[in-house]
Amino acid sequence: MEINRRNFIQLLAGGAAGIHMTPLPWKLMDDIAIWTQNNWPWVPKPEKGRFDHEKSVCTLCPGGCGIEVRKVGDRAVKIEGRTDYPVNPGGICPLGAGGLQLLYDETIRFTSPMKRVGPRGAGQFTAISWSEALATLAERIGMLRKEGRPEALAAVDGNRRGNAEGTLIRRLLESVGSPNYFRMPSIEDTYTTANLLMQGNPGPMAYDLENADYILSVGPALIEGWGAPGRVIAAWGRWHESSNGNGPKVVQVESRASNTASKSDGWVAPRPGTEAALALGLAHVMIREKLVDLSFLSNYTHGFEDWTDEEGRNRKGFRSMVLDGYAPAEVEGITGVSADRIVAIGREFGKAKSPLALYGKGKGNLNGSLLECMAVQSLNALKGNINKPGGAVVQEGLPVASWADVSPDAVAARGLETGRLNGSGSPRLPLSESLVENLSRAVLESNGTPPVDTLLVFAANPVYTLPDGGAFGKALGKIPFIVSFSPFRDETAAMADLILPDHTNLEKLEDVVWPTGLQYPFLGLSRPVVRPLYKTRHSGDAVIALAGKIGDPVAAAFPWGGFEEALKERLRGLAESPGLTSWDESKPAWETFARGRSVSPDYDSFDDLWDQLESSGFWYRPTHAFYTWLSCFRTPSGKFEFASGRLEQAVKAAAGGDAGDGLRKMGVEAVGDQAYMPHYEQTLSGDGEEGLKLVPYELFNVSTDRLPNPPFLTKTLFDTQLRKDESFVKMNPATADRLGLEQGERIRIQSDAGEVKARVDRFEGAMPGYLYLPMGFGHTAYGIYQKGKGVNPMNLVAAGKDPLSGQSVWWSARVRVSKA
Amino acid sequence: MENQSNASEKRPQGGSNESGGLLNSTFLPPFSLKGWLFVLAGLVPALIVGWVVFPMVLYSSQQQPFNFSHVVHTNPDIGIEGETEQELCMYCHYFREDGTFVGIPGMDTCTMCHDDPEFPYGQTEDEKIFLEQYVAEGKEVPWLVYSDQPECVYFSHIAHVKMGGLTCGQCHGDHGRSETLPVYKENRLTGYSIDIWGRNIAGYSKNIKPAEAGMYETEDDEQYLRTIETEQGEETYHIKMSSMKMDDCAECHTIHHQEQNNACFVCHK
Amino acid sequence: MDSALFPEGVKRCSPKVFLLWTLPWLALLAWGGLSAFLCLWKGLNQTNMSNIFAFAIWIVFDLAVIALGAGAFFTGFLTYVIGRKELKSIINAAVIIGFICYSGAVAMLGIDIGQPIRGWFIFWHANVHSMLTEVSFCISAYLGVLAIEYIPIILENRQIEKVPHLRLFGHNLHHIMGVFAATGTFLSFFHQGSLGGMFGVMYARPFAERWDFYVWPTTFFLFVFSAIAAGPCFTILCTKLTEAISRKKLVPDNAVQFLARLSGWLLSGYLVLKIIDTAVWANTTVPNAGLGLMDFYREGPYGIWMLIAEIGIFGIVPAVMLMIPQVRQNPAGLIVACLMNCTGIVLNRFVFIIATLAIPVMPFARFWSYLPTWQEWGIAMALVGYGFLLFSVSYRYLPVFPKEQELNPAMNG
Amino acid sequence: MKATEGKYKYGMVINLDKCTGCGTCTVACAAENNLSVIRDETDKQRTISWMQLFKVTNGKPFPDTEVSYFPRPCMHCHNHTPCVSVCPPTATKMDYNNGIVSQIYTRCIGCRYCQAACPYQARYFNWWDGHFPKGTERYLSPEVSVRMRGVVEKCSFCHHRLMRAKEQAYAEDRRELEDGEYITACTEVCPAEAITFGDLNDPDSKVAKLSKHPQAFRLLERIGTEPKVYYISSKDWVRRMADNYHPNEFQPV
Repeated sequence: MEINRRNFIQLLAGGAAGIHMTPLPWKLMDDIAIWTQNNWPWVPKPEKGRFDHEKSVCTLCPGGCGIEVRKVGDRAVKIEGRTDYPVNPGGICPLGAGGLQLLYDETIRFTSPMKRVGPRGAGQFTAISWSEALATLAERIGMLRKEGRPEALAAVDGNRRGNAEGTLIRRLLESVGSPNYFRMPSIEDTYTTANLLMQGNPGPMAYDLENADYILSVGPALIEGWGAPGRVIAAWGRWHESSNGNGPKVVQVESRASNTASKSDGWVAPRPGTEAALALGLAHVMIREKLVDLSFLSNYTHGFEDWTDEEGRNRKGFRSMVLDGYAPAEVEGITGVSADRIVAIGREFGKAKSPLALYGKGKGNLNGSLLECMAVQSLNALKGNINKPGGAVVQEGLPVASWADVSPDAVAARGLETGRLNGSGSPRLPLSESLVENLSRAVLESNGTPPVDTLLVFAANPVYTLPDGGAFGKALGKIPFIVSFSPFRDETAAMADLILPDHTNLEKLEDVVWPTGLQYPFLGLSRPVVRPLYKTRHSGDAVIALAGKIGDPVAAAFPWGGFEEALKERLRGLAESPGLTSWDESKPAWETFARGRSVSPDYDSFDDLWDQLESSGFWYRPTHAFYTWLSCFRTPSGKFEFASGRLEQAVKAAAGGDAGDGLRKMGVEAVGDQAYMPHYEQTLSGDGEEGLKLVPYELFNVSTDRLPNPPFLTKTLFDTQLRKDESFVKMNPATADRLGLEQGERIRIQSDAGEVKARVDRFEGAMPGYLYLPMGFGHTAYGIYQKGKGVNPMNLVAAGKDPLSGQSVWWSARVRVSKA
Repeated sequence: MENQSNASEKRPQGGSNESGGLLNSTFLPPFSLKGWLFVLAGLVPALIVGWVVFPMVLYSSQQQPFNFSHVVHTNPDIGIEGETEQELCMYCHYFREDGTFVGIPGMDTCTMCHDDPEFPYGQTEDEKIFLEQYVAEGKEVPWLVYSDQPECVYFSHIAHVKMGGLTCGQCHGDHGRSETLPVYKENRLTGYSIDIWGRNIAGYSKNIKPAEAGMYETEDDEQYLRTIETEQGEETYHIKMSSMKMDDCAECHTIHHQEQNNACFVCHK
Repeated sequence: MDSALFPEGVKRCSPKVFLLWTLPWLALLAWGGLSAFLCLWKGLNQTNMSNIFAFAIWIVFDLAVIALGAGAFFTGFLTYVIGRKELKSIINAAVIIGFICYSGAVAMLGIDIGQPIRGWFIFWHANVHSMLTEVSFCISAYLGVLAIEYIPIILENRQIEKVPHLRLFGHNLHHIMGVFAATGTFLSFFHQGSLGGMFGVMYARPFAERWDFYVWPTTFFLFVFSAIAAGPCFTILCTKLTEAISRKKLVPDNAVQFLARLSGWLLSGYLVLKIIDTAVWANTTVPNAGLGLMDFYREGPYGIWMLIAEIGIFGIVPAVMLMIPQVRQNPAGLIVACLMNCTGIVLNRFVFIIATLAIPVMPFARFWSYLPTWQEWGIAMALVGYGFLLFSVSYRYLPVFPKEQELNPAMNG
Repeated sequence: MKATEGKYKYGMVINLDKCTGCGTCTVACAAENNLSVIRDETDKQRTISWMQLFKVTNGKPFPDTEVSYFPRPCMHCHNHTPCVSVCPPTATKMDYNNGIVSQIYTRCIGCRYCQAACPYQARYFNWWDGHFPKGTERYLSPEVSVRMRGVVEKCSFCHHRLMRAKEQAYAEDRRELEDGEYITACTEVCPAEAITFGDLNDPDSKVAKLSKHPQAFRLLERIGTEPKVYYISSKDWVRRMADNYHPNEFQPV
């Protein structure tokens, strides 16, 4: 049969017709459509599974918010707020919400114990086993003890004052025989010291701000991370429930139009570091206009009026000091706030029923100024708003039990007698527990064998966070052996020789002690919500295991099988104290608190309490004995002291009779009676001529502390804060014009301590003459979302010392600017 | 007829005559027997390719890790309880408290009974595999899921089973009465099971048919009958999904006056 | 060497010279090829487009070339439907230019969308309310029409013509070209309009929004009008450029003059409507949105110069020039007028795309600037290279200008 | 094209007096909805953030400067939804039964016409594939599919949470949801409780009442998109920022 072209076409036509009568073309088309929709093998497909919720407490900041972690199978997929938690009724902060990016990002974590292989700072490590790691360290500590210098073991600890892990670490050093345990600075240092000096009791600062009707917030970033953000911002929301002004009036004192300043009902902008003068100016107005609680002042305070001391000398009182030295006009000169404004605010504060003056510096991750804190607290005292609902409440610490005392052996006892390396607690610096910068200085200034042989770093990243112009990092270079317990690959860990990685917050059992500023005693229990992802170990367990390896007598001081056991023993104290482990959501704790009744505990034994703690996650006592002014002050005079007797004693001890000399040693310039009272002294870092000053500031939506910033938080930033790898420095357009700087221009900022480059953001809300550089950027460690992004203003700040406390002055530093 | 013959008369001129042209000569339908044969020679293989070869090529066959008998497991004698067939299903394929559906139960459900690797309940090879390789090792069984929807699909079982009153079989077929697990067939192009997209490869099966009297009287078929209120009164439909594709869902929603559930986000996520 | 392929009776440069001539265009194509590869492989992050500048240089180029390519459908319409015989001498060139513009634009769109392999979903899941659906349907259909119009020109190649079947096929196609020209006109009319409609319907963007005439915003008609006013001028420009490079006269003056004169009138008509439209818009849409006219002309580089340049300098001026016979008949005058006309239309498309997106609507939204990356320029320039190359090859091997032999008797080779 | 009124109409009220600009809403949204992270998140033109903060200032010199924030989710425009009508492959639609504007990522071809049409800048294109540093794919939620590059996405009012709430209700033998049972992730997380979410059609719902607050307003109201997101502010200068006004036209409340 002959096949011609036509037949061929007929064949094709038949085939084509046939194919269309089959599913082939249609099905193929459909499948291709599906293929184009789903053929993305590199796009992750989240695993399905059973949904679950685990309740816990967030420990990413001292705020201690209740969190509920949503899980799918074993995976945590979302962190949400808890509505059945007294501190934060439902809301959390950006860092808390983005916390899973810290948990799961393997590139920023240590996945097992490590030892250094590369040069220091390069971050090159190799994995080792836990037993090897602990043995190495135990051996080294054993050597130090054998050599008879246990004090060469030092620890820098970022744990909060009084939590179990921190106490364990301190105990380790004590049992080994070293006094050199240092806690990282925080605003609580300032609070407890101010309370010690004025109220005689180093308890936490407890502000009953929910029940106040006028809030003068001197410095704290009230809605940007101060205290327990979940609590403060929730209160803020309630105050603005209706826009008809039912809430208290909030006046923010801050030099920059921060969110808090802008959103408050009033904004007062004194020059940074002059807040004490402003507070005393307000006191002047109140005293002059008799807007003070005279009965409180005369009955329960000491040193308000001029007085006569035991030696019969006439002493100046607070009243005369303020009236003589802090007239509004004078204060205007110091602070830059107009006298009229000072008078107006002073009157408002004086006329309010329960006005509360809060003190703070930003989020409170770093210390404040002791004199400022005292000056602000004296405003509360003037209104008698101390230990009253809506006031500053006098509180003891949490009623936790102490562990049995350590009994040091001879080696340890000798070591413990050596002076602390940072000089804190010495007559020169009697009011500070820990001054990590002085430690750096002691190491850097030493010749020959460095005073620290082995440094342990817990829950802190001092290389990055300390406002010391990089001194700590330099000091690490001289320390022979550094051990980091950080779960993250941070700057300090990069310098370490040995890494004993801790769990991260969601993998860890921890006691959350008394969120900063909360008015009632509170303890949260943070429980692991996921099984540890890697070969990390709870630092508490690691310390106990380490002690065991060092052997007696150190091991004997740690008789527990693990951290949980030690914690339980400590929390037994709570069981003996009245408190609650449940919360009726319809009765906010601050409402209950204001009523002041006693509480009957909802547990009857420790085991009962522990069970409740495990399920509810908190213990608290929302009641208080108010108005106990005759008994609550533990000062030498038994009253609230404007003129601190304890300070006077300390000065005498420091100087051996010459008070002026003692004060000078403590960094106080003032002389005479006012030196013992809240007064204004200039605090500024850096030398040089008067000129531009740098103010490092914190952003709520950037982790400024020891933790890396989760990338989700960068979504909330504006590109006038960080763009590509550059930080922006905010300055007033007038300042920028004076310097000839355009928006976005690159500049070099120099101080005595160092220099950084940044770009200009012209912002009306910046005080003229000041540069505002955000904290939390400029990491040299972690992963691609943190490393090299922006600059760290802490590298510019150094050397300034707060009077009395000796802590750093980081809130204002002299700088020079040039175009880059 | 006349026109056609005219056309065929003109054809030989094609190629030289401009008005006839190439178009006419090539594309006019063939009328000779030989022509038809050639058409058939093209048509028949095409039909075979499209209907037989294509489905074979399109789907790969995969075996489950081991066989599982639903019949054995729905036997009340072994302690699986339930009044109705549905309740028997839901003994293992149950709803959680939050309304989510457990789907293929995990090892925790299996080990409620199969808790001891040493003492099997039955004596089959499959059970041995299960106990030795999975229960003893504490591993989940990597079942191939016939009804696993694409990543972008959201489906609520509780809305359909509890609120919509559908029986399991109406979508999943007679799975619950099977002794053996069917071969899992995966579409090589899309990567999804044949049960989702292509059980009926032609794509034009009627999943929902009005049930005529006497048509569906066997016990087996009853589970697929549903009475639906319509404007004309009550009507009984026979519902048995041959695949679980968007159009099938939409069809059923429409019949059930649930058109609002055809909005995009109801099923897409 | 390749002279056997040349059209009957014309002279062409040597292969060497031709190869040299194509090199820069091949280079542009290579640049574009690399850019396209990067954009398809790595994604549109290779561009500087953003969530603010969702459309950018490619869409400007797309709309511009589609407007300039309108010479094809309009000349076709005049030639085949109206029956202007003198345009037969230029219609081939117009068709090829149209084909280049449309095929280039479609290729560019294929790169411009984020999911090129799903591009066909426009047809598969068409949303009939979307102007872009209409654009896609019409452009693809019209590209098909242009291809059909292009085929007979290819088939007229001296060697191909020797195959009787192909010759016959080409001949047949020629016969029914009127049908395609009419279809093309219809399709073209709609997608030129829809392209304008795309912007006019963005009613939440007061800068682009235009009032409705039936279902179409006025931009629908303005885009059609401006395209047919500019398209012929672009055809003239291409022809004149070919004449200049080949140093030959290729198209009789009457065809060029007819198109030029027509463009002049169309442009004038367009400008009248455009000015009315702008006035109405400025007095209704703009104030209704709480804005004043000048609010649109103060962001970044987008000043009132845009309006003055678009309507005045590159609108009224060329319209007047084209309408004055003395200017039009002066070779330089004609070129300048055509260039200005085309510039005006490109500017119009630029304004509608870039300024619309650049001007924020929310009072607190900030202004962002945009500069294309080399990859974006690469794709855009590839279109230029492709155009030159295809037109050169067509000119070399196909009887693009049927009167070439007649007009250049001395050069017959 | 007036929407056929459905049974439900979910909407949101954001109290700007309460809003502290903290950005937790943005972060919670990102975590809830598997938002991608690109390598340079400071590239604000190309990063994705369904709930975006816009910062406004009153423009006054120091020390009278004030800043405020507009958290901006998708407005879920109820009238002639600008993005829906322009989408060529029908990848975005408004569900008339609840007013939520959906975006189907697997349908989207990435032409970005919707982005051009949206005046609120609420739509985001995936210029990159999401970057997940090793291990971070573990926090992804199975309730929302992860987007591939080249498609547009936007706030969905956490539609999956509606589905979640419904499943919970069904498990409890209820068909109707109570006010507050379905809320978005941003509403839930806001520490100041500045965001209220619910059914605007239910006159007893908190959100419906707040939307009638005398100081309530919407963004670009005069364009006629009828957003389902309301704002409340007691400050005139903030309210004035919400729309374009002719000189002397703005009426303080």
